[in-house]
Amino acid sequence: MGKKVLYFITSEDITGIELAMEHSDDDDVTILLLQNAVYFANKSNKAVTQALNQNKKISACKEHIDTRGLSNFISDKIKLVDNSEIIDLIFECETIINM
Amino acid sequence: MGKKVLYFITSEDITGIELAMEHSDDDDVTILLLQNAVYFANKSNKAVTQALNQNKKISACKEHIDTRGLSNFISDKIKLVDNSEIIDLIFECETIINM
Amino acid sequence: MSEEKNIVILLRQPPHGTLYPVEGLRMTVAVSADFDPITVVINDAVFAFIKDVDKTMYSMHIEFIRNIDLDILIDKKSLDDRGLTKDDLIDDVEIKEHQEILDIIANSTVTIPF
Amino acid sequence: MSEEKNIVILLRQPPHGTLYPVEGLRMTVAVSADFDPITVVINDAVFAFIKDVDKTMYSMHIEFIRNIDLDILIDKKSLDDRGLTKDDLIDDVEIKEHQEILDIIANSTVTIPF
Amino acid sequence: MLGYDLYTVYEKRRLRIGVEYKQMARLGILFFDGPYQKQASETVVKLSNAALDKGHEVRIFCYMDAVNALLDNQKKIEGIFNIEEGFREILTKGAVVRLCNLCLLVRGTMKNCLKRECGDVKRAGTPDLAKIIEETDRLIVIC
Amino acid sequence: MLGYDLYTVYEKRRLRIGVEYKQMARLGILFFDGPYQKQASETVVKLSNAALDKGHEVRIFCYMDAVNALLDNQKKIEGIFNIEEGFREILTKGAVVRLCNLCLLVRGTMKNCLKRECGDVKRAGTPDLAKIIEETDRLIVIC
Repeated sequence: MGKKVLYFITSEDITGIELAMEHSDDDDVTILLLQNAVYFANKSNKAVTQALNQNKKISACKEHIDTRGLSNFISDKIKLVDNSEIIDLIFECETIINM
Repeated sequence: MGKKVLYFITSEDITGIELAMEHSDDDDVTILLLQNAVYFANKSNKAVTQALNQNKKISACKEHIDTRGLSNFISDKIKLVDNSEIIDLIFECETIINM
Repeated sequence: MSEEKNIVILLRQPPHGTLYPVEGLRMTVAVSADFDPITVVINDAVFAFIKDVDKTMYSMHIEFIRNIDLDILIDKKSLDDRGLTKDDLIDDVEIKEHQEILDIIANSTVTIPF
Repeated sequence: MSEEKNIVILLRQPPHGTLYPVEGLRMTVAVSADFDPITVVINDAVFAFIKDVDKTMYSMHIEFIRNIDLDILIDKKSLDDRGLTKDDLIDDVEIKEHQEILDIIANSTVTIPF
Repeated sequence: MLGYDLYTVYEKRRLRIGVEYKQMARLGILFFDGPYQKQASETVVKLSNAALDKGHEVRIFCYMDAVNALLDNQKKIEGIFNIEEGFREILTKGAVVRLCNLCLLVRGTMKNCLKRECGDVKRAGTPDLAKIIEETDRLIVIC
Repeated sequence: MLGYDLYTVYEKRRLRIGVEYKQMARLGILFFDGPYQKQASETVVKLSNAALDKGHEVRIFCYMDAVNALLDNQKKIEGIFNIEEGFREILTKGAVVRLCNLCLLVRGTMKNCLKRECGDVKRAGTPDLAKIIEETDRLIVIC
């Protein structure tokens, strides 16, 4: 395993997820979804389903999922994280790719 | 011909063009592109090419095309209009669908 | 003049992260004094009407619109695209086939997007 | 600490209608005092570097970046998707294959999107 | 004020010359975005100018961030279209501008907007948009 | 001011206890959007609070419309997260906030922002973002 990389995705631009999916498997990649980017976590979203099948780690901000009433619509493989865990994740990763 | 309808598209949301393409042929439909919606006028955009093939009228704001340097990239079938012509178009149409 | 105008308030953005759909409903309420606006819901705005969404800002407007017998119409195609069904939505809205949604927009005098 | 940071300024929005790409270039210029930022251009931001675009707000920054030998790299895939070629672009930028763009982003310490 | 005076003129003109009036119509404009982040406020100014120059009446409703387009003291910067100046110009030409009251309150910009001496610019509520829709011939929305 | 005092504390702590310091890190945050139109400013406040509560240092750069998040007199409205109050809280906890000077000037909101008595909030230029990138361990951008 290479370095830990965080795709920190706060916008509704699918490009961030596409870039993450194309990221080298040598690195330990986590995709973190916040704000309206949490809609990408919807089970019917193809890009995220594909990323999960590729064994990329995907987390989503729990508060933003809950406000939007999405908890029943997202895959079990997506880890819900609170703000404190998000801060830990940010400092654990050596590279942050903001989108 | 039914009534004159104007799709007044100022946002980069392709939905407006999709709705216009699905609009009944009984009406006289014009699609007007402004601001960053003028990028839809790019020859390589499939939705707009299809709309042109369907004989929908497409106009684009000349000033917004020029600022973006797009005049060589758009189809000859797209009519460039200045602000005065845009105002005339607005009052000529009985229905305005803003997007 | 006012009686002849058919106004469609078109919600298209997701319910949180922006205030657009809630402002759209507020506009439906405001405009209802003079017109009979139809609220049409497409794209990610359909998420504003799922059962579990936080409706702190929404419920007052939705209730008002229901009480004065105005319609909130959901585009079935937008639901299908998002893997949502009627059961996921609250009861105060009505699902319409995409063609009906298109006809309603086509027959409006003005469509106002949010 | 500063020498170790690889900063990518990622332009992704169209050049007019928003001030994002011009603010991105302004940031490249500002950050260049302490770092060697790489400007990477994807999606509709590639339109900021076509020959005929209005560059009133851009030229000063582009010239500065060229004069201090920093790279502005254009994603070839984004060009292809928009039917654009090298000939459509100004000379001050360099086109890179999509895989190279990915590698540059992957090797950054931080990528800042505009 | 000027806007409503013009309105009276148009009404008189309508009674007098009938057909000619048809070319003098009323345009409503709604927009949502603040200045300098997106192009909307610049487009509103330019289309308003075009409509006013053709003798039409213009009534604008500023909703959400759009209320910030009417802030005072916007510094002129070369190469950037100054939105305040644009609105001052169309107000002088008779445009009517209504600012969403609640939107100003929540943003804390209530006291910093252009005042009545600039023209017919006033705080308003959403019912005023209904009024604009009712009293104009066409409504465009600049997103 | 408080922010820089904390910085001194961390530096001393680093010298004193080495490893423990690793858990006290510096977070940089950049954002672009104004309050009430998009969620960014609320997210900035909440993540800053979480970081500060864990003992980290937070330095925020407000770019473009984001400068309006620090406006004074934002009226509290039920159901809407008050951004001014949020920023006052994190400033009290020691967050450092820098406001893009040119962005304030062009918007006409220069004189209406929170003042130094609220904490370490100051007008700044883009080089100050470079400084934030240099002096923090991680930079996140809230779009």
